[in-house]
Amino acid sequence: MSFNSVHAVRSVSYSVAAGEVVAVVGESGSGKTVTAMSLLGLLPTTAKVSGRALLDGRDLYDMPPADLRKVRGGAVGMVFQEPMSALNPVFSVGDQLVEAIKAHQDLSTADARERAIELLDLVGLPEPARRFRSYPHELSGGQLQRIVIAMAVANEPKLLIADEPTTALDVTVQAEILELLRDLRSRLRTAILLITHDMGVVADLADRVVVMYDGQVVEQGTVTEIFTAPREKYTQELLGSVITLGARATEGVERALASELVVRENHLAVSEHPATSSVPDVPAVEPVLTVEDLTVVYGGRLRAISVRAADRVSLHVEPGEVLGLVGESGSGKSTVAGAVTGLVKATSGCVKVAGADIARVRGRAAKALRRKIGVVFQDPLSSLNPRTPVGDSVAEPIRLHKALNGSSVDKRVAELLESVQLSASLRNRYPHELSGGQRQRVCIARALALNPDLLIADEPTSALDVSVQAKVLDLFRSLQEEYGFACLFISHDLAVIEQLAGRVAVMHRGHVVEQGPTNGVLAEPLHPYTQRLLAAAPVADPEEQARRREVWRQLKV
Amino acid sequence: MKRRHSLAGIAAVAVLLAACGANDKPAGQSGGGQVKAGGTLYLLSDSPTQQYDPARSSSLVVTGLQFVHRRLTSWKVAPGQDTTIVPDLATDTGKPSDGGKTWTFTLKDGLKYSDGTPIRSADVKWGLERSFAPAFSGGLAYHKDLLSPGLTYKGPFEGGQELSSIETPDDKTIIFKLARPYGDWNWVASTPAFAPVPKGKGAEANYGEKPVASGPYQIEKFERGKEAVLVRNPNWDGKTDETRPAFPDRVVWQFSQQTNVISKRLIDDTGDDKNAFGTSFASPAQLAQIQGNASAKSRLVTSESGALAYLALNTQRGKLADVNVRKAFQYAINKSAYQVASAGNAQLAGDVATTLITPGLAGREQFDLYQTKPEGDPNKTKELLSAAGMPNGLDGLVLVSRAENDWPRKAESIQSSLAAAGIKVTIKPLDEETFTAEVQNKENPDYDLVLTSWQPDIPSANANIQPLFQSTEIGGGGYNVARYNNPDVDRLITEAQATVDPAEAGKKWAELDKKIMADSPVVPLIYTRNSYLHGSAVGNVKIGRFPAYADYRQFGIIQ
Amino acid sequence: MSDPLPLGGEVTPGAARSLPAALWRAIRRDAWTLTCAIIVVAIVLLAVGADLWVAIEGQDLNENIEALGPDGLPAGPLGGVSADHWFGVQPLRGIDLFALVAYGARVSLLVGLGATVLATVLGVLIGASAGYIGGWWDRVVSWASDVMLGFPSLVFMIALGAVAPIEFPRQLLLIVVLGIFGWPRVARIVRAQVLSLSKRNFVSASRVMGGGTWHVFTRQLLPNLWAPIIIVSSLTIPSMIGNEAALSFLGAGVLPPTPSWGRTISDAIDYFETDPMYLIFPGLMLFLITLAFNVVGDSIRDELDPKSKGRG
Amino acid sequence: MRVVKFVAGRFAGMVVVLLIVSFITFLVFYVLPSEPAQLACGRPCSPQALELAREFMGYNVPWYQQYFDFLGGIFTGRTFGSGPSAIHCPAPCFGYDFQNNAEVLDQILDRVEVSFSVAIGAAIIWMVAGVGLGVLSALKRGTPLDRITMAVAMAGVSMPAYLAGMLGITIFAFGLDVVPKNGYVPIGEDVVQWAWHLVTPWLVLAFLHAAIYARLTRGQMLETLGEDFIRTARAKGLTERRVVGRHALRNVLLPVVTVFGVDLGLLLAGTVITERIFSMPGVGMLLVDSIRSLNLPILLGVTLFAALLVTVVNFLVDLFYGVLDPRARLT
Repeated sequence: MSFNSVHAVRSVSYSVAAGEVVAVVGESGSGKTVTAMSLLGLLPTTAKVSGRALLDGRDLYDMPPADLRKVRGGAVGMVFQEPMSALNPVFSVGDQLVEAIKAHQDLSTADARERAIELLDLVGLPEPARRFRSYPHELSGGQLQRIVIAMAVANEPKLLIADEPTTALDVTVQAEILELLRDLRSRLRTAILLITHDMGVVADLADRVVVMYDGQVVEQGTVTEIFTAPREKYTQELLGSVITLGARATEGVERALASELVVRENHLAVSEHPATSSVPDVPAVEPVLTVEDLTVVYGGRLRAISVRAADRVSLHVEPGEVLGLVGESGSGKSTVAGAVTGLVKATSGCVKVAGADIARVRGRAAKALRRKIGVVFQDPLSSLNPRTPVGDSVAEPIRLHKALNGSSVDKRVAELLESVQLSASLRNRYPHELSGGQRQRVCIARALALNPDLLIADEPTSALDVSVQAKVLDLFRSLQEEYGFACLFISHDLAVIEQLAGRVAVMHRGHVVEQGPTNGVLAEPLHPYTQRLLAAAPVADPEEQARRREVWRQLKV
Repeated sequence: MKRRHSLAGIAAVAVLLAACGANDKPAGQSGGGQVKAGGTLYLLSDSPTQQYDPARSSSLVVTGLQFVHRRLTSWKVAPGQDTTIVPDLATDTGKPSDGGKTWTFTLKDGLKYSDGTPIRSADVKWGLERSFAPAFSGGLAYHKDLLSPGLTYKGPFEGGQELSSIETPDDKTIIFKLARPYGDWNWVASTPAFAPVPKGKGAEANYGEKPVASGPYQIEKFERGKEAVLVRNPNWDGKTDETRPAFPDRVVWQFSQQTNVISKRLIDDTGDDKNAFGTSFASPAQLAQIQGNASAKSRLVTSESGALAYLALNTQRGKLADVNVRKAFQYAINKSAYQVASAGNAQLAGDVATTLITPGLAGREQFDLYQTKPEGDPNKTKELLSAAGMPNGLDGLVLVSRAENDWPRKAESIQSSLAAAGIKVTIKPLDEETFTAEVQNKENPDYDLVLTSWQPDIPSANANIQPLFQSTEIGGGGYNVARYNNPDVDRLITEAQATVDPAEAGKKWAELDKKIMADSPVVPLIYTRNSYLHGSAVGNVKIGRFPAYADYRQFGIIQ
Repeated sequence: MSDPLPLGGEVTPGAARSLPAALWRAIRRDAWTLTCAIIVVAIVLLAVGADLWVAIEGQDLNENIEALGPDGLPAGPLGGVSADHWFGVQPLRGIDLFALVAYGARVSLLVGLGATVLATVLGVLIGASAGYIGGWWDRVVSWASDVMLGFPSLVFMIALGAVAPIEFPRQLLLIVVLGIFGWPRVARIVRAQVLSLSKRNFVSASRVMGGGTWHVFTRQLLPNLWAPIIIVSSLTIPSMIGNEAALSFLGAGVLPPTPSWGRTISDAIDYFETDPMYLIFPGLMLFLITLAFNVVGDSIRDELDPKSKGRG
Repeated sequence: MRVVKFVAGRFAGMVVVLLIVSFITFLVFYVLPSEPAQLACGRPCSPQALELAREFMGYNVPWYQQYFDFLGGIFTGRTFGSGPSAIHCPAPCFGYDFQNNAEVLDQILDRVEVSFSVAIGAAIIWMVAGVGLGVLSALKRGTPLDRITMAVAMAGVSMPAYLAGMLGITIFAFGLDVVPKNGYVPIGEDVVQWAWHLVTPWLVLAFLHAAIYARLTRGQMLETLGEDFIRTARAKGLTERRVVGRHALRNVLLPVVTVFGVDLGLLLAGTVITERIFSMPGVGMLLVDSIRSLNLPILLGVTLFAALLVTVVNFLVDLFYGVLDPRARLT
């Protein structure tokens, strides 16, 4: 198979048996998606495919278009990565579901509608008859993915191709979708070809695993074989770089279920769930950053609906300390980050950096305050000006604050690049010429250019591949040790927080529901939401994951 | 201005000025078969409407209004002959007495309106009184300041006051007591306001859409912007009307037609268009096209003469106040080029003008005080300017022209001529109302030269000279755009106006013509010819020496 | 990040390509673009060197009725095209048509470029400030540009032409009027671009580092605005040239005797049947320059913006 | 309730826009050195007569008073002069045109049929042709069909309206002599003749505009075909016809509809040049004529009418957009 004369995939073979879940794993560019797409002829017309893909003995690659169309959505269903964009925004979900049914079954519109509502019920959507009339933009990501799945299984396919079905979703939603897929497999006896980069998902769902690298299959075997005794070096590396929660998290939730928790000092949680208020801040000695009763309300005024993105949030970060702020999308963690950097205006409450209220300082004091703060954002590509060589980006804060001048700027830039393990010769490159990991290193170098007291890292690794993520986190940890800056580290991934943070605060729907030492929170999660979060994240160990799944099921009830 | 389609006077009536080198047939008429009574005549007009309210009309005796309204007097028009005045409603062309201050008219017997009621002298008076009402202003108003108390009289509708200067001792007699002697009053009596309106009627603003007819036709249907249908007035008696043969049974106006579409329909000459007459002049581009089409060429009628196109020199401004400088301008213009720019060639455009009074008016004398070639003599201009103390010519003069139609091109031609003679001008094209506001109304208007033209409303040299050169016509909306102020001339004008005997008056006007030209307030350019195109079934399309408009009264359908 | 095949979604922006490079690539890639670029250069040369070319032809802008036939139309076939008069002559006045077209090109290009520059400068300032400052200013700008776009602008341009004193240079007036009515288009694009750029983290990063409004605007936003600005202005030029011609066509453009394509075309339309060359030469020129600018602008856009690959 | 609020809000916005447009128009034309009363003055026109005419027409009061009189007339009507010969202009009075002795509103309404006939007919043709060709080009990307379509589209975009119009008239009406040369036949009179007389302007306008739509549609189609939901639709096993004709087209139409709204609004307002070329006595023609004769009441009326149309059409397009795109709907 080749695309634009670039060989995307070479000599790939694998098979899926009925009722079996086969996971194809690999990092970006490994060719796993291309292979799956090729099965249904969904690659761009410029792509050339050679080889055979047999479905019940019939070659999909060699099928007349009309027959292939019958296979699509009929014998083979497909689930995509981004549920938000996988559905046509201008048609109701019911319409799109009915269409999928009628494409393969000769049903009247009324019957197809009935069947669609049945399917919506099957994938666990509450009020299916009402949802039938909804439009994609009115539903959440998890609900949409259920609809995409309903569409894929509408005609009881023999094979379901799930291409990164949970990557775009929050962990708790991911756990539910994985549960649904597992349920469908057992109920409908559908074979599932699962394409993912997440070893935790593999451990959770797969029977067999195919590992791809650079367009080739490097290893395949049962899930136990791959996880316990990987033969290939690449597989070993891949598994080695996976960051997952330790077993103590599972135990913590188990203890919570058995009500054996002990509350320790400086570990607070709100009592009700869902929370209606945030926990107060734990006592501080000499904080670099203090967030006091921060409330941010978006909207309001002319539009009736206002959103309380953060509600009376109180936090602090001590010098040299890393505070992890964890929460799923919409929990308000990015709002807090925005308020802390001064990009978002607080509705009430205040943010103090080194004792100065960030919203009130003006002039010189404001500039001096800025010197003390460094920021690293989620998407490194968008964090760098595409029209500026990376060296200039790193030098920007130095020049802005006139910290150095002349050739000493260049020297400092080289120094910084080296400290993030980049060659100083990259300084004249433009961001698009660098890899994702390199770009994020540049961003870190820029954030550290003025030796800030406080670093705010907003999901700095979530856009990166697994192996890259591990390396960047390592770098981050060593830099933190070397420079000793205080850090507010924001992430949706508890496993990442576990690696880095001394203390952690958990956010849910605008409230801090729990905060305390990382150890305490993981081992003895007090708040039900924290417990769910801990139980939902899959770990890259089939046995451990089976145990966690059990815990998750109990929590749900 | 074409919107109101005033077919008369006003400096620059010429809508699409043109003329035709009708070399192969006598000027002023076209060939064709025999005209008989009956049929439908179509009049294609680019205007959205035709004003049939006599008080508000500025229509000439020969054009649209005459179908419906008669007046006290009328004109006898024929190609190759001077236009004369003849009676219409009146039995004669008026009896002057008291040295031209009192005029008496008697109505013919048996005159009836379309509704069958008799036409009385009081109705003529009522019609004139009505024209003083502010709601019905806008028409030809030559009578207004001659009938005291003039404009302080606000019409008969409010307060029911009568105009004391008009007396109607009986139903047949009407006596005008003028404010001053006026020899041309019989001509003035042919203007639209002298049409009868049944006493007490015509108070409504849209009277013009359903007027009570005195002429051979009455309005059956009137739709502004679309069409008007005129049918025969059963109570009109042809025996009382010597100027209207009234051949067609029906006359249909088609309004709001595009000029180029009119021209194309007429050239094509199919179906009803054979019975059609285009009321706008053919443009130079259309003329060029008609020249290449034998059929169309045979249906083109061109006037012998027409409006005087002239370049007015602002006699009250800068160097132009010096008569010697003004005289230099007389030699500067390449009138040949102006003719070509106007209509393509000299025959089409009209003869080179050297006098103020246009051909066809009684008493006119042909003369040329500044003899030169038609191409002009730029060197002579330079010499004269040098002699006047301007060896380097003139610079920075503002030449105002109309923005409509072909005026900008003609202004460019003038500009070229002047440039060759060392006079540099900037053209300032103005649309009608701005022209009025800037040139005619301002106290101290900003222009040196004005390119415009003038066609009198009545075939009298009076209407040619007085509005353009009497000092009372400077500013205040008057047409003396040369701002020419000569007390001698003013006095002579008043004298000539008061002269009742046409021959004697004619002599006085011809003298005035020379006297004014000696002061060189304007450079006469050409006597602009007008050309009309008509369908092959329309006969008797004729244009007299004056006015340069087709005589609608004669039109008939060739059967 | 998923697999690198362009199956849709975001494509890496073609970062640091400069305008000359993009133009050069567009020209080299496509013979059609090359042809159009040559046409642009040719017409620009025609305009700039109008005096020279007309002098070479041996003519000027003077009236010359000897070149006309007896009916006022150009003497000779094809509107009087000859070795003396390359494009023939104007009916009724005999002015050399090549001279009219060459000097007319000067007016068209001057007004077209001037109005584009003005519209772009205004549009960038207003649009960028609206997108960047936001709030009430943004609302005012959005609303004002809505009003402007819904405005019967032609009426206005004609009215302004009538009000402006004769001493006021008409070309300048046209530039100002077209520029003022042209900014909303530019402003909308720039505003949208600024809004989307403002959401990018590098802008936030610069602000967090303590970069003031001016710093962020000039250092972070502006360099990323050049591409859309260049694209929008290269596509504005032909429409401005067309607007000038349309206004002159309606008699609200440059004053006589200044030659202008629009004025010539307006005049020539009446002669289309008797002297078609009178319309064809200026009409073809107007069409060619508009087409050429559109094609070149389009190609530059394709080069600078990989998302809109024009020709397959 | 929200719909009512939305409509009320939009309506208020429209009124404000119209007020501004009318005010600016009024102001601009007020400063013109023009004498509108001159035409009602007659000939010869003495200063005294002119003053009477000004008084009668309401031009003898300060400009702001004139503006308020104008605004008031819209709601209460106006009366010029007094007594039995007074002219009444009933509400809504958008002014009275003394040059033609008619209410401005009547004159506009007389012309509306022509403008609408030209605009709507042409719009239908260009939408169908433009979108159709755009879709076809996108699907046959890179083929000669695509290249020719886009080249023709480029020519259409670059062609000045008056040139295209003249060529159209010359070729169809005079060269081939297949369509009528002149005039407009009201639809109520004869539908066939109506359409037959409009064919040339429709085709020429459609040629100019279809070009823009073809390019826009093609670009949008190419972008939309790359979207995830198209892949989903294909993966469902839908026919290509359904994927393109239903899933892609509906999304492609969204931006097309927005552009269409602006175009139609401007065209309906009487694209001046179009009507001048085709000798169509529509609102645009009225505007040109009133500019030439500086007929202020008509100018003001037509300007307001044009602005009203643009805003109303945009409002309708917004509503229609809601039908096409549920995300824009008010829930």
